[in-house]
Amino acid sequence: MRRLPTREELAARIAEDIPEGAVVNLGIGAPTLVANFIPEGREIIFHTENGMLGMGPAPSARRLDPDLINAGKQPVTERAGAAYFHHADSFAMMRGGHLDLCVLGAFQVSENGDLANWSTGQPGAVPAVGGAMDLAVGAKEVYVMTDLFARSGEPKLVNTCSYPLTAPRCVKRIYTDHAIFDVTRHGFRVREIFGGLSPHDLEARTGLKLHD
Amino acid sequence: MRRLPTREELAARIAEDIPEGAVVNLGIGAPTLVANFIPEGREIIFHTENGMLGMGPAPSARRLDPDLINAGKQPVTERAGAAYFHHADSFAMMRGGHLDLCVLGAFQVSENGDLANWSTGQPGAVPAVGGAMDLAVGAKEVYVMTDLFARSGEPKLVNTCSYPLTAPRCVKRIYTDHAIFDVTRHGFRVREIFGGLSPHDLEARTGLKLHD
Amino acid sequence: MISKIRTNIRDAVAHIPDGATVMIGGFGRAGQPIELIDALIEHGVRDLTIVSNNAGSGDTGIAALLAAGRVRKVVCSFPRQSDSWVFDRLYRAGEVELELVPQGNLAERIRAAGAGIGAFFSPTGVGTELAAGKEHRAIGEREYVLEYPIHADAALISALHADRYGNLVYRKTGRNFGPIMATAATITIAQVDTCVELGALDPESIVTAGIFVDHVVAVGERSWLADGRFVGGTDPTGITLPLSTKEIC
Amino acid sequence: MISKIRTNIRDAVAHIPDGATVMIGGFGRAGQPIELIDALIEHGVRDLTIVSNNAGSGDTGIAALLAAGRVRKVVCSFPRQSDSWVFDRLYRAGEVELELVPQGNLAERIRAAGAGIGAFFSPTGVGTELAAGKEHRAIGEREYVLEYPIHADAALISALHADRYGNLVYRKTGRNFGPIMATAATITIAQVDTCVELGALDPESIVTAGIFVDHVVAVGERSWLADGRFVGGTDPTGITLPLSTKEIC
Repeated sequence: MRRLPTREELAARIAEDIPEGAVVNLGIGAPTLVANFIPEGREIIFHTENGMLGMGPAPSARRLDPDLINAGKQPVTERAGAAYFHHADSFAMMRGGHLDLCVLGAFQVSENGDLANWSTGQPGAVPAVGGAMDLAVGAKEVYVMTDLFARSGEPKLVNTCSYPLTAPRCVKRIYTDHAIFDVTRHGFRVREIFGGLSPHDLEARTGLKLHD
Repeated sequence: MRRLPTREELAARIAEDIPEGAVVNLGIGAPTLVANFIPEGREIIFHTENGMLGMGPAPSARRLDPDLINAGKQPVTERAGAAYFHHADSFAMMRGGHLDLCVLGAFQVSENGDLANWSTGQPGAVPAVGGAMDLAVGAKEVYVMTDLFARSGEPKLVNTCSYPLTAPRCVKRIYTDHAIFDVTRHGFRVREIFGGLSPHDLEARTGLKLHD
Repeated sequence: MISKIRTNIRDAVAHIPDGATVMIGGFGRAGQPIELIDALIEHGVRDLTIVSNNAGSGDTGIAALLAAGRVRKVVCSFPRQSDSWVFDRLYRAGEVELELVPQGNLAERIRAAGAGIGAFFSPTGVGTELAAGKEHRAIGEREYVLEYPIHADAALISALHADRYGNLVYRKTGRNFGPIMATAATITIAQVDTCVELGALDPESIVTAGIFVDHVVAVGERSWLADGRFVGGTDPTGITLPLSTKEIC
Repeated sequence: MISKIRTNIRDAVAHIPDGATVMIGGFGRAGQPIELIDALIEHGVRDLTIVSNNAGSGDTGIAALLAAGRVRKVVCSFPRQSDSWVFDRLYRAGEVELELVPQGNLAERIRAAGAGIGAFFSPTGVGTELAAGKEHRAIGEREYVLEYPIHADAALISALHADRYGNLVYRKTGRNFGPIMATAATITIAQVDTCVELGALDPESIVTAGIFVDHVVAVGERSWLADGRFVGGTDPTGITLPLSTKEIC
């Protein structure tokens, strides 16, 4: 892609990479968009940690069911083949390694795959962790969807996380608005660059050492 | 009772002592008989560890359902209000202290309430434990139903168990064909004697020190 | 005759004492036992420790309990929400204590209490500040942190139907923490839309067996159902949006 | 299109290798996946470790697998039954190893494997020879023994219905170990009476979600059912006793 993708385009790019039959959990926020872009004819089963497999998209405004919500407390729908279960069973699915993939947001990802996405450690902030730590340790593959740069301009891909960790060494791939990165034994590897930058440009702007 | 009770009469005596509303597990063998003698109008809920609450009595010979059995693998029936669950949930009920009462058979019970009912420790025997240890540690009250004397003539109530333990300090009461005993901090206490023996006679025949 | 059905909701919560640990079901508003919480507020107990996934939203339910000054401590995974202003204010003012627990550890610790487990090695939280100071152990190729059960004096939960034995079924994602909290409390109180005859619930489909339930209170069918079927919506701010035709979503 | 439904039962078990640990559902005959076990025997694997509550009865199912000399070790709670002559003979001859596990520890260890728990402190077995040599710990006022998860390469289970996602419902006490074994094995193979259309199973009543199931094989309605209803008896020796009228027990 010559220009930088919109958030929706990035979500569609992630959706393309999810294989038929995968069981997927989408984190709160931007990752939720991925569900809207699953290619026609591909069957993906969505898990929501508040007790459901087979979650469908948001309902129309007049068909909101308060008993049928996702982990972000947004109204969702039920697809054929759905199943409900309680919270311990839901997290047993996650922690027991049964989810194929989760897509999470991030404050920072380090080059060894450490993820920080639950707390910026600011004094006075109300901390909240939810299911982030369970997803990060439990899903077979952890993908991150994020802007490459925070609003402050600081890159979110870093050598070492300065924010409190969600889990160490868990992220496998990062989809950003500038490029897609894999986490390898040697650090970040660029899979794909958007908007015409060179790998060298990316290194300059992020201060990271990138690998092929 | 002037004479010694039959096994059925002893089962009826135990049934009398089970309060309305109790959730009860009956061990394999003689304790199973207790279910046949619940007084008219008293609601007791029977648990079977292979995944059911609300177990009813044996069906007629022509209505055996191979999918509906008790822990002794005998055919049973389903009462209104029954519920099925899997084995981990069933044993969570037991181990989590949710059963009001279980009635178990025994090889030996010691005066501090130790129970031995799963193995005589004989060489060459095929060992089998089933759910006995879980019931013994999990039920709120553990009653034992047994003959007072083994076929060899040895008393089954003892100072210290010589057979391998099922669980230490778990038995609260023992219903035998000669008397009913409570296990107290000071040892066995006689609640009721059948067949006209005196406590002194019982002491002489068992070699135990009995308390009032 | 066994009957756990109580007609007076205040009687159902009357024996919860000051200082009690109370589990409250629900994930956000879904499955939150609003009527039971209201009865608890009216009952007047104080100094409570609340165990729940969230710490209230808007001004009802757990938020109302917090606003009434009855809560000393909250054990939860996700107190911060767009409308958690009551908790946020009390927390910043130092008027309520917070124990933050990863959601999976919260669920598993509650289950462990109900299942008689003494403690368990969890994969979640290892290498994070939420596991700091806790016992760690490598088992196989993985590192775990030791987590202990969470017991409660009482659990307040919300389900769809109950029979007089206390057997419960839930509705959709309103199930969430109800079934495990029911197992972990000394006294479990369930509010349900409606009570049904013994035998009306399919024994294969009962989610919480009556053994875990002490009191049941019927609070009437939720506004977005009619005859037990979804007839359309309530928006998340609580305004009912009736539909002209009955449809299953 | 996702479909876990396999038409050839031998293909379903074909990838289980020699030396595998195989969980087999069932409590006695109830819920024992006889047809899958037969396929496993035909497949010809050897040197298996079997995890199951019992060690076979009569000459079918697990007993047949044992008789065929395919089993190196049995992990179970209750091998001794009135008709467990095959196991008894092999055990006494030293031809099969036995690991005896209290039934609750067996169930919880299987569940732990599926739930990602590293180990847990169990109340069961403390003070007995089955806990000898294991790590003990006092927690609160109680003594516990540390138990580890049991994982398997494959689980063979039996359920009533499945859809193409692998969602399962069971029948009565045939449920037993199926749901937890499905979570603890690398590959889970379920035999069912019949497969149904996606959407035909009530999402509130699915016991095993398809996420835990890899292959489903329909083996036809069990002999004591007709039109999905119990029509009366099979005695435990396997002789069908048809009733003249259809009745629900």
